[in-house]
Amino acid sequence: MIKTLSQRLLGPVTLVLLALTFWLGLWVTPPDKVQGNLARLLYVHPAIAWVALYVSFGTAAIASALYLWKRTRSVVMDRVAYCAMEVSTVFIILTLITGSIWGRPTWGVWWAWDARLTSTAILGLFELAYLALRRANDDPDLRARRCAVFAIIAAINVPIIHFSVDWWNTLHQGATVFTENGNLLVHGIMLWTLFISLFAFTLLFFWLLRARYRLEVLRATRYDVALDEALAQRRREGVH
Amino acid sequence: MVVLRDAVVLVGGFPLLSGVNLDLDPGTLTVVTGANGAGKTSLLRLLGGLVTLTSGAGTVSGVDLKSGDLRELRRRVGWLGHEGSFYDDLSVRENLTFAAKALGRPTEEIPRVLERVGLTSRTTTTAKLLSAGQRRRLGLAWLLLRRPETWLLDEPYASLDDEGRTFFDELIAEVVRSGATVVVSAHDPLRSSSLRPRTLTLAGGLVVGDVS
Amino acid sequence: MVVLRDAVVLVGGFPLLSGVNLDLDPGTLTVVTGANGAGKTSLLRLLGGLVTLTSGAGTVSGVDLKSGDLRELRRRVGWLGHEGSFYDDLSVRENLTFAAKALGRPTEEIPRVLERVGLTSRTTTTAKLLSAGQRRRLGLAWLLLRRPETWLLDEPYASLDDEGRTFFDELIAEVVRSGATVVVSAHDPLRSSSLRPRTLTLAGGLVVGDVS
Amino acid sequence: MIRIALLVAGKDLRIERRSRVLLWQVLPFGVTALVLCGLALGPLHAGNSSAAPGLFYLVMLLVALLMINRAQVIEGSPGTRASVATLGLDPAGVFLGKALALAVELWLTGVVVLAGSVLFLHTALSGTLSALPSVVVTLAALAAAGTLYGALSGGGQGPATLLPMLSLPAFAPLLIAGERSFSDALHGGSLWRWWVISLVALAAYLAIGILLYGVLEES
Amino acid sequence: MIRIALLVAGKDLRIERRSRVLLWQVLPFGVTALVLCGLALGPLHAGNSSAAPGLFYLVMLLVALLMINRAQVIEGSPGTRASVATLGLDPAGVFLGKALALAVELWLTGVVVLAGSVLFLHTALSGTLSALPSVVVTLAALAAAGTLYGALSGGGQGPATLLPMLSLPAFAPLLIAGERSFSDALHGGSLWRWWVISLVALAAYLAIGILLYGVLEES
Ligand code: HEM
Ligand SMILES: Nc1ncnc2c1ncn2[C@@H]1O[C@H](COP(=O)(O)OP(=O)(O)OP(=O)(O)O)[C@@H](O)[C@H]1O
Ligand SMILES: Nc1ncnc2c1ncn2[C@@H]1O[C@H](COP(=O)(O)OP(=O)(O)OP(=O)(O)O)[C@@H](O)[C@H]1O
Ligand SMILES: [Mg+2]
Ligand SMILES: [Mg+2]
Repeated sequence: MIKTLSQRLLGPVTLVLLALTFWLGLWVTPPDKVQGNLARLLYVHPAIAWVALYVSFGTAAIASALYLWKRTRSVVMDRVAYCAMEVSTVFIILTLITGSIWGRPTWGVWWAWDARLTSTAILGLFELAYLALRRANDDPDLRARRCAVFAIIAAINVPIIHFSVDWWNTLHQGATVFTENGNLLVHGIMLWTLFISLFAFTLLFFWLLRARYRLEVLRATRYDVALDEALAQRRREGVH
Repeated sequence: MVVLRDAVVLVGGFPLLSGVNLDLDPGTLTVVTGANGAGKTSLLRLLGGLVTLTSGAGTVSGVDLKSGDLRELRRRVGWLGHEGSFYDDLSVRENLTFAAKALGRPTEEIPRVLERVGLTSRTTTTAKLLSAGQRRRLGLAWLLLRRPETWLLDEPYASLDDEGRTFFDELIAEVVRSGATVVVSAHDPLRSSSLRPRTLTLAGGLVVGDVS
Repeated sequence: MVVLRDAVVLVGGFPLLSGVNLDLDPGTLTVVTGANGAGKTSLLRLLGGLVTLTSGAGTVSGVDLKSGDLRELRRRVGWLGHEGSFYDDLSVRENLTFAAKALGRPTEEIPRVLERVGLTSRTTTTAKLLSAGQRRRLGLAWLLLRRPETWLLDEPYASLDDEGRTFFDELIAEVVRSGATVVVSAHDPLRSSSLRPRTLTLAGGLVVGDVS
Repeated sequence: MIRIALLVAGKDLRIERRSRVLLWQVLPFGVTALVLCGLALGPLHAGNSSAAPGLFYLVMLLVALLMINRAQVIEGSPGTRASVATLGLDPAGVFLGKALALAVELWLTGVVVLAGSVLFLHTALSGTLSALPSVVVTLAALAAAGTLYGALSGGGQGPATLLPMLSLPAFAPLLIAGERSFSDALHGGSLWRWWVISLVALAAYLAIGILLYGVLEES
Repeated sequence: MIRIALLVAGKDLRIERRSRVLLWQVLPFGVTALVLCGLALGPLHAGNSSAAPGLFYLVMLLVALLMINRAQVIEGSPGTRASVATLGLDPAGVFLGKALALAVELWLTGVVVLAGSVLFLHTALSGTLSALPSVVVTLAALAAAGTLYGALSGGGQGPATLLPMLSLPAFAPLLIAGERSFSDALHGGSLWRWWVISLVALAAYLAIGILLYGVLEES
């Protein structure tokens, strides 16, 4: 009961929160002293990056690890990993795009060989490679295992991306929202908008994941129906 | 020991096996026969853990095909397929030495095994230069070194000469006596009348005939 | 037409054939037999232009093995070996369509050929997924489309089922009647008694027996 | 000859299309290699676009090596080769067909890698566009040469490591000519000087292939 | 585990030694590729040795891709794999053995390519020598990662084009770390900062391989 209700509400709530984010981000919050209206990207880019890195890729990595662990190995884990990875790829690409759009006016270039940018791009390449690996294998069991191992390897990148701004002195913004000593650098309505955007994009991810997962299940059922047909035909082959 | 219940194997959406039931006891020889494409090779591959069971249930040498460890299964069965089953770039002797060392067996057994399969005159030949029949023999030598519990042999007669087939029959008789489960796919009946195998006929991925 | 005089083939310093003399007329069937490693496959490969003659002389289908054009030779013979002899990544029908188009033959023949070799139910299957016997059949279909002057068949019975062997015997009988030279390597005698082949026995790369 | 060429090209492209290797493996590989080359050069060099033409051709060279190898692997086992040999296909036609299929694949990859180079290496778009004719010809020459070298290196039978060794020296002039004419295009210079070299190379490789491919196939 | 590793490494190295692919194909390829990369960059960049570390690792990457592919091809047909699987070799041992064999081959090639780089790209000899420890570790990490990726990409069964696609993103950090520490060595800087990254990567890949290689081999 509660489950179905929350499932039904997921879509509308996501949309409302996204709308709220845009409204707050575009009209309510003030422009920044230094960056002017560009700072409004603060409500889009960090949230998308957060979802790409931690929420969606994290889901994919954890599901992969659970698949590899014998006791929790199941098709569900494999499917979740795959679907989350696909959504994550979209978010990584969006991260790169929003980052580039932000970078052009602030840094003067669309792209720079900065540590965070590069490591993010590399994670994107990992995800593309994951999708390629997915398509290169027919046997579902083998595919699931290979992809799971690959996702684990790719996960090494996440901490590198996160700490890249501290390890290498780079162009990209260091920790802005929470600094190491816990001081907030963003205040008031801006902070609230930022939080809402994080929440909205996180919900968006789960919404997309659920849609994608359903599609996958649907595909599996359709496959099963086709299999029954194939099985009957193969048995007939044996009769005469 | 082999048990299969309604075993279905699907690969790429095609049912290689469409519901096989089987009970094979240790110390028995089973010959699987049937038309081209009936599913003989597929059945052996399933028993050897080389393809996974899609639905149904099964056990081979005590390993469950659904939930068990396929690596463990492969360690218990012996497999001889159409293709070479050794390193093409190593010589006959090096191949067997590698296998013996990996199994922790004394390498002193090797000359005896080579003698037995009739490859003594080819010990230093690189495996890929061997003739079709000699490749078969090398595959058998590798199995002889291991002496698995379950033997899965796909058309072993093919490309073996007369003497090779006689040796093969003797080998199988001996192995079966010692309690192994042997499954052979074949288009020709086995020659040695002393073996008295059970003959299963496959068609369309199903067992359609069973004669003891 | 096949003529060999003291044919010697050395590969990597090893004599695959060590002095073979042979005269085969058009419209005859020859079965080459002998122990594993005797040189049967090597002999067929020589006749098919797949290895070169080291010393001695020979002619196949009017092409001199020493000085002639091996490409021309290969165009005149038909070859069926142990391995697949078609594109693994194309379907059964695509393979035959490619061959027909390359030969400038009408593609309308293809369904008939498929019917004949018994692959009608597998026309759209990718060749690499076929079973061992079906691969043999596809190889035969390819040859049927071409109808070469000289047929070289390495252990054609291997992995063909009963029906396939019967079809094969009929095919060979027909081809021989139409004047082709057919050389078959085999460990089993051919089944059809109507064929009356000449049987050559090889050993150590030499012809040691010749029974008509 | 043309009929056979189209038949062979059709077969190769059909197999490639079916395997989806180009889409899912070669194209991403091209872009990845570009990004990595940028990395290997370090931010200093990659940042300025003067290295872009060289990197582009370097990547295309790698891609070409992969695809040449695949084009030979497609031809299958010795058994398949023996059977196909019995079809008596005109070797000039086979050569043209395989070269054509390879060229089509290289062109497709080239467009994607160029796009990547504009995006990641900040290569000037207008200069890149004006370099296109030269790129097309150079890649075609690479395809013709590659088909020849694929057959030379044992047609996928020998170890795949022989191919790069054989072909790298031969590709060098192509690479240089392509790189220079791309550079010229970027700096608004005249195209045709280096472009002519690519054209001559293409013609030469085509002629050699048409005349001599048969010899290579022979055994 | 160690016993199996040595057995497997011995087998791989014996096959490689016998085929002479390393000596006659990979080594010349490495040097040729180095020279060609120099050409592709144009005299301007290649002349100064600041590009040398990047080029060195680029070439080693290509070499590694070739060798990883070969290491998998050696394992032979599905039939061979099935038979070898019946030996019940400890997968961790197999992983270590194959990685060791690959590392040995990469080290050998690396030395030759470094010599080529000193000769042709005028890289400073002393700097090159002091970079050796970092090179050794980086190449070992490449070998460990490569062995893993070789198995991931279908163990030589799938098309060989999958391997580069899969491994390039993973090799990128290795490449960068190696390049930087080589550069530092050339400029007399401190080695260890980037070296540590290579070491950590090596440890990580060894750990993953030992733990998970079995999962990959399983089917
Ligand atoms: C293509 C270019 C860019 C990429 C790939 C990129 C990538 C990322 C990633 C992956 C994160 C999440 C890091 C983490 O949470 O661990 C992030 C966060 C962030 N990015 Fe970017 N970014 C780009 C450009 C920019 C630009 C131009 C700006 C602003 C000048 C910017 C400002 C931020 C801010 C403020 C955060 C949140 C930082 C925090 O609190 O941790 N980014 N970016
Ligand atoms: N994806 C697929 N689509 C259609 N058919 C397939 C597919 N994969 C396999 N097959 C068919 O499955 C069957 C496999 O049979 P298998 O190899 O087990 O036969 P077999 O009994 O060993 O035959 P043979 O006597 O010829 O060796 C063949 O008929 C083959 O055509
Ligand atoms: N380089 C070599 N060194 C030693 N022996 C070799 C070499 N190359 C081939 N041989 C031997 O040459 C013989 C080749 O024989 P071939 O393949 O013609 O035999 P066959 O009569 O077809 O046998 P089968 O019945 O087993 O198919 C084999 O005995 C093989 O071991
Ligand atoms: Mg079979
Ligand atoms: Mg033979």
